Amino acid sequence: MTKTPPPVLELCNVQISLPKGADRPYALEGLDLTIEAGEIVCLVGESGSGKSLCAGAIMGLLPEPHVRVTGGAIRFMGEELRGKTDAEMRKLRGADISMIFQEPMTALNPQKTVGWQIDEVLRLHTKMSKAERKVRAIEMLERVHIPDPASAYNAHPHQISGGQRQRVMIAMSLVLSPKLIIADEPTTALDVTTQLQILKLIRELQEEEGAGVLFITHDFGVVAEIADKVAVLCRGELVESGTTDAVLNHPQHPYTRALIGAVPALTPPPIKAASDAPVVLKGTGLKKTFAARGGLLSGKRKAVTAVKDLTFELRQGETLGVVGESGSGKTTVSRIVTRLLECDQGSVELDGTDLLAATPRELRALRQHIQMVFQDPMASLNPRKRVVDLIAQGPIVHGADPAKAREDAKRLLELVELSPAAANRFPHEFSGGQRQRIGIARALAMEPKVIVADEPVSALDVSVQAQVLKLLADLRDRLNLSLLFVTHDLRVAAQLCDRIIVMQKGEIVEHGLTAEVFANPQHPYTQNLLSSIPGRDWTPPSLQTDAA
Amino acid sequence: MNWKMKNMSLTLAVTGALSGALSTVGFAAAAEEEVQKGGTVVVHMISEQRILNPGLRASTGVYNITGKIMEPLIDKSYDGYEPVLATDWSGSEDGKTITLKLREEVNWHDGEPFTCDDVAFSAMELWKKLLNYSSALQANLESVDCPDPHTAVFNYSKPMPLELFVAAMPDLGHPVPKHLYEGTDILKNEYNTAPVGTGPFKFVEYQRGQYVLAEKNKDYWREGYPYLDRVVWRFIKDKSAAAAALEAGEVQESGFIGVSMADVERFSKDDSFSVGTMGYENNVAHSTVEFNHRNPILADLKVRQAMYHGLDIDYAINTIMHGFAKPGRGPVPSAGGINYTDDVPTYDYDPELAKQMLDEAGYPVKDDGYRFHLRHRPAPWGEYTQLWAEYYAQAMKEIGIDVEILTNDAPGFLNGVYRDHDFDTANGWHQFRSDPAVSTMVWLRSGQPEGTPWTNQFGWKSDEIDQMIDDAASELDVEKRAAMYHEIQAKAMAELPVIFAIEHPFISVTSKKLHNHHNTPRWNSSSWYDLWIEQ
Amino acid sequence: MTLHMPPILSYALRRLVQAIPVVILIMIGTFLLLKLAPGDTVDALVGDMGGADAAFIARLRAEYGLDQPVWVQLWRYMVKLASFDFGWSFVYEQPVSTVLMERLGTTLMLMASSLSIAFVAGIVLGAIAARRAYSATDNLISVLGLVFYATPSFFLSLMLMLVFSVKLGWLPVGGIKTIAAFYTGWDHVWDVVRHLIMPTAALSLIYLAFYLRLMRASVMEVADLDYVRTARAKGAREGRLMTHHIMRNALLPVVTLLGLQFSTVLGGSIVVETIFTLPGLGQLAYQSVVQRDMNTLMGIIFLCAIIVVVVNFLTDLLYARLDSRIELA
Amino acid sequence: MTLADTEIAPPEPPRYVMFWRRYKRNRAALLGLVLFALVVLMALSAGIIDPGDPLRRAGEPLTPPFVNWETPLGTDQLGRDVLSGVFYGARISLLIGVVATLVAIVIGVVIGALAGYFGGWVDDVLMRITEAFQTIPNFVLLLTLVAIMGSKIEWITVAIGIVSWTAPARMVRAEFMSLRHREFVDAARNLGVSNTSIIFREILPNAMPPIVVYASVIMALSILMESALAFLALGDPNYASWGNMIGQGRAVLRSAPYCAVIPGIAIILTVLSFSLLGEGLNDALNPRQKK
Repeated sequence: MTKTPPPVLELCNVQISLPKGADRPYALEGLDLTIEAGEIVCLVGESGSGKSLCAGAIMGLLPEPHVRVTGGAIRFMGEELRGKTDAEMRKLRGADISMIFQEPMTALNPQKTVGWQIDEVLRLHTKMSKAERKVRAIEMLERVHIPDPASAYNAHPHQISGGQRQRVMIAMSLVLSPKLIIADEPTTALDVTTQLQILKLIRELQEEEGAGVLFITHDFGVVAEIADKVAVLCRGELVESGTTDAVLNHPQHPYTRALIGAVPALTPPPIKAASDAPVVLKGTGLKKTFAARGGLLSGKRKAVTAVKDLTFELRQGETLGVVGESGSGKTTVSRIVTRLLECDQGSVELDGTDLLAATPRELRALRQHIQMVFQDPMASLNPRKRVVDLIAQGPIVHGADPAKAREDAKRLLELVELSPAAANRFPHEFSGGQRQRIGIARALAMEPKVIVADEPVSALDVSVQAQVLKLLADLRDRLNLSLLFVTHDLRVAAQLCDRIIVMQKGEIVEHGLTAEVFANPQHPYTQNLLSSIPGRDWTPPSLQTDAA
Repeated sequence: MNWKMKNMSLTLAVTGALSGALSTVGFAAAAEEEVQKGGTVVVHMISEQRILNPGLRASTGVYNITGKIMEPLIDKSYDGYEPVLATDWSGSEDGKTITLKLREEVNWHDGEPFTCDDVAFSAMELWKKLLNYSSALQANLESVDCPDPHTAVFNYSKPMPLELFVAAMPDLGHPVPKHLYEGTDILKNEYNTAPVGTGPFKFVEYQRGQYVLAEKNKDYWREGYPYLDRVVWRFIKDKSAAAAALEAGEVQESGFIGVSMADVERFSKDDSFSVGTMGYENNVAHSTVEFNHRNPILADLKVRQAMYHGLDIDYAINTIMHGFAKPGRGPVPSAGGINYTDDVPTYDYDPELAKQMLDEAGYPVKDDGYRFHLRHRPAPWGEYTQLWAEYYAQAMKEIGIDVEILTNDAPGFLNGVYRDHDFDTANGWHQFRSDPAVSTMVWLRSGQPEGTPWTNQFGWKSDEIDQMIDDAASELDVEKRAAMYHEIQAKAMAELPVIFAIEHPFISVTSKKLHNHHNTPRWNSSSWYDLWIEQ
Repeated sequence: MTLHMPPILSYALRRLVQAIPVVILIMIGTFLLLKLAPGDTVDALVGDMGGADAAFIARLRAEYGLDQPVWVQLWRYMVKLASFDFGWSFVYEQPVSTVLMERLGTTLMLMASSLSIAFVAGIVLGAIAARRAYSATDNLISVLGLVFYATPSFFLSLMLMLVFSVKLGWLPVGGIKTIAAFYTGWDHVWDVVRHLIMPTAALSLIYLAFYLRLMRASVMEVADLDYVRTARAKGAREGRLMTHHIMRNALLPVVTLLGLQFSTVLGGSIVVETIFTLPGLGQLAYQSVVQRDMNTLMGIIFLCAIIVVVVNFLTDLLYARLDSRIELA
Repeated sequence: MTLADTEIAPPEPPRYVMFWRRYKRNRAALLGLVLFALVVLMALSAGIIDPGDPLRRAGEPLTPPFVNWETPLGTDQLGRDVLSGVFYGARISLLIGVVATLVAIVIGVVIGALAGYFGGWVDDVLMRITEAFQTIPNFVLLLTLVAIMGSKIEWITVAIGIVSWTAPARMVRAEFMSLRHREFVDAARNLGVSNTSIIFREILPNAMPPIVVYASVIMALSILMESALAFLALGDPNYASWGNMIGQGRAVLRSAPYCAVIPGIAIILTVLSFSLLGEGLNDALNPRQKK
């Protein structure tokens, strides 16, 4: 009856059940999705939306029997995949359906060479000879633009860069020209410049092969960059789908609207008049080198410079952004100015007192004036302590009456918009954003002059991210805080920072008012950085959302 | 059949054997059978004596091995003393000279002839200077003359009873080849661990921790002997493993209670083995309770007597020694021959009497339920020694004395008891060496240097007994000497410096394939020239 | 270290230099510790002989230098040790080096065989248990392994001996070879193997559980890693996942344990060696303690230290072989 | 539908409930718990089962089991009641297990924590000491310690602890080395918390789960070591311990095997229970992040 060729992938009313005791009975419910050949379909959702399980269901790689497909149809090239035996599925996997994972470091076997791992796909699915396979693998490495494919063939994953590893992953999944490629957050772990290259590569190869791509992501910037069609998942339910333009620019469903509304626009805040407020934090000539461990047998240690000759000023009530990619030294900066890391050279003056020259006793006293909000909301809260104790700890250490400190802690919870009723819970009972609020409350409990925030929202979902950023901005304005804000995300920096410092390889390449830098980047690196922001040409529509 | 009855009859049998009916128990002579030549006998050794020179180390563990390789001047048989390298011996009237005739045409294993020079060298350089127990015995030896190659004359500054000299010779009279020792550091001489002797077997190799191997000496002076091709001594420290080796047929003989007493009893009912106490008449031991008389409570004779009354010796013999023992009667065991008497005070098991005596002595039961507390050190040799200690502690608890057992390894025990005197009571076993003067009287004689094991370190002193011991040591008349020892024995039982609780022989388990075994009173230490094995 | 040498040599040298202070610490510690124990080797010797008189005891003590102050004895020992002179064993009346060398072979054979059997069997069973985690098979393997582990080694040894030597008569009771059989060539090898079967079994059954548990945990952890999922997504079957992807990574922590295990096994072999009358270092060490044979014990500890250093070095190399992330240069 | 992040999830059940849920998933661990409870029960009820001295003569020596109901499991060579020995032995074994483990853990935690937290030369020195202890075969060290102080039960227990601390020290060190770079430690330092508080109040509670699991291993090993000492006749004879019972029972292993086999089974089951308990604790305390 069908005249047109069947779609590459057709999901009809797919239902995936979760084990008892999970937060909901079904991971996915009634999912319908179609991918035609040559089409990139983005499946968008926040963590826990069930988007990765969808990939698992197609591949037949769900952690059965706890999680399994309990309803609907999964048709690949018109053929029902449910009910296929394991052996039949194995034939499809890697050959006709392939997958690209998020974390290229862990997704590749650290003990095998790149070549071996690509070779394995060929060995499993073809009868090619060893020599043929090698030719094929090197050819594929060339296609993903890896420099010197022959030597990369013999390299171990740890010997090549993160971007190249993802290229290897892509080479591996495309080596047999699959009809369907499932890419599960393939660029999330990459720096922004690399991300763009990989996105372009996926696009390019997909067009050459004419394969269908199921692209799973949480990032609307990426969606804007790559998708033909978009499907939005919320807690296992498909809330909206359509063409990229329709969904991104005219979202209908409140959830989609909220999500898109939460994406920070790339327009920097209006230029404040050059502040003449007093300088609260001043770093001068900071330098830090690490002794990197050498090989096991050589034992030689190479010195790696993380920060060289860094100087900056932070004024009262101002937010200074420190922006850079991984390895730029931006995190080291946050550790140096709080003296969590001993610096080799330079000084950090906090209200005129050199923090780096302080004796341990003086340092303890000084610490209450400079507090930190950490990146990982799980790791930065001691999992064995109740929330109230976490927040009250600082004041108690600095001599506050414990009972009063705990009372204050509850008030601070309110300040960060959490219910004081939860004061006696443990951190793991909170969501990521809530934990980050607790982290902020903890910093605020000390009534500090300066807060150093190290990537405080990078681990959060986009909607949560917006709320936390908003909270930070509110508090900053209300309490007249000075903020040193370290981030890799230029959108976030644009939204919050008055001035930014752009760092590359431990050095400041550019600094200035955020708006000026964004509008008119001087340094090539900054230019490259800005032009790599995914979805930079898309301006999220200004939407009224019912979220905070 | 009732378990206890069985044991009692066993006790009676053994006791009978000890008191003189020597040939009835254990090993029936197999004279009628055709002797088979050749074969290897593997002997179990529970402890490893790493020095294989009986002229340097007086120890049954050494004799067990070297007895086959190196011979003494005189050995002991059931008929008395048997000439080996010495063919005849006599003493002078004044007791200061002893003359030995030496066997002729005897060669060392390396081919050199055995002469009086060897005896003189050994006596002056080893027996007098280096050999334990012997150096005390030979303290008065001034010189050994060699009027001809086969006559040796021992000159003493004080009288030396010939009986004592002869009695000591089987253990303390092993000559070494002078030509291999003269001019060397005797203690580090390589032949100390690779002995060269005149015996029926030649040393082949010593694998430490494993075995010693000796092979037939074809030029042995006893024509036609030995029967065996080889003897192997295998060191197996674990008694259960030793029992298993016996059962598996890997070992043919285990002496000196080399398996646990329970296994001894088990083997005694096994048709493939003969079990018995023959061949140890020279090596009987006492299981003891030793007192530290420095403790004022224990210095009270009444307390010691009460404690003796609190010990059920028969029960201990049946349970711990499985009947292979008899109650002790003082320092000289029943195997001590003429020097032994059983006409001594004894202490029956009577806990009520014991309690009463302790009350009378001024030690009533206190609030904690005990009269007084004692710290007890058990010797770490033999599982039955440990059991005896535990039995003793329980028995004392029953009469209201709390005994805490302090377990140590051997040096810790010896040090704690014999050097530091850090104990209230101790127990162990103490071996009798053929004559009371050799190593038994040092238990009673005061004035022993500190740190000398198995001597009177108990803080006990009786001038009367000291005098009697000294007199007996130099008494030349056999009868008079015996009477003196009887008196000492009675006195020791009356005053109880030590409780000689149980007299137990050593016990061998022997495969019935062996013949002509346990036919001398120190058989394990003897030369085994006539031992043979069924092939 | 500016010398140009192969990295493996310079690494070895570096490890050696690091080990020296540890070894010195161990030697001095052991010496002083044993000196704290009551009594000395003369006491032990006299006890073994069944007694001796006072003069004999004093002479022996002077002869062995035991009448000197402890510090003098320690100094003399360390000076000698610096030139690898282990001194004289007063108990064995042989140079300590001779005593040690006689025992080393047996110990190495016993350890190599039992550790390798425990290792291999532990790995295989651990992998099987992990792949069927929480199933009946897993429970059976785990509990059975733990039962062996929970059995006191002497108990296990005695039971083995009872069954295989006494009841069945298949294996010799103890020792390292049949005495006076004078086997040569392959007969000799077979003879030694027969003697080693039971002690090896006793030791390896106990250590098997160690490796089994570790391997099980390790495999379960590695099996959850992303790259295993990648391999599965490539269409590899479960068996291939185990052999080609999981095994090697799961082995890493197990290999680390192997290096740390040597000394423990030497201590654990004391009882087994005692029961099976194996002339090994474990038994020798025990005897040296209870006989206060200072020089021999010190020699053993020194040897142990050397072996531990060497084994750790080899483990590192093996680790480097297994883990391509560790660079060899 | 709201995206508000401030809504708090319903409270989780208390920790012990979560713990128990994870623990009971492992059926073998449940068996371990039952066995362990049995041993504890034996230890507690020893005085009720037999109020007297377990070392006293209770009947005819070497009465086999199930013959005389005064001594249901028979008697040993000295007529001591095997049943009451097994019950009182549970006390000694548990005591040795618990105290020796505590000693080992305390030493291990202090050394491992200092080395792992401070690193540098402190780590170097402490690790050299640890290596030294690890190089000496621990049973040889134990024998030496017992040779020094004699075989008193208190000392044996402490000595077992002393020879067992190296593994927990290494574990604690490894945990500390990974935890000290965690952000919550930085957070505490940033609050001005002292090193001592960071070590013992911040890091240690988080480092404990693997140590608690390993504690079950030490407990098991302690009991085995005590029994090995008793086998070498270096146990403390003033107490009924399973090791002592086997040590003496093996002399009659062939004629009255129950003397050694009954306490032997007691040891096997107890050590097994500790090990299984450890597996369960591992599942409950270190839940693997299942996706």
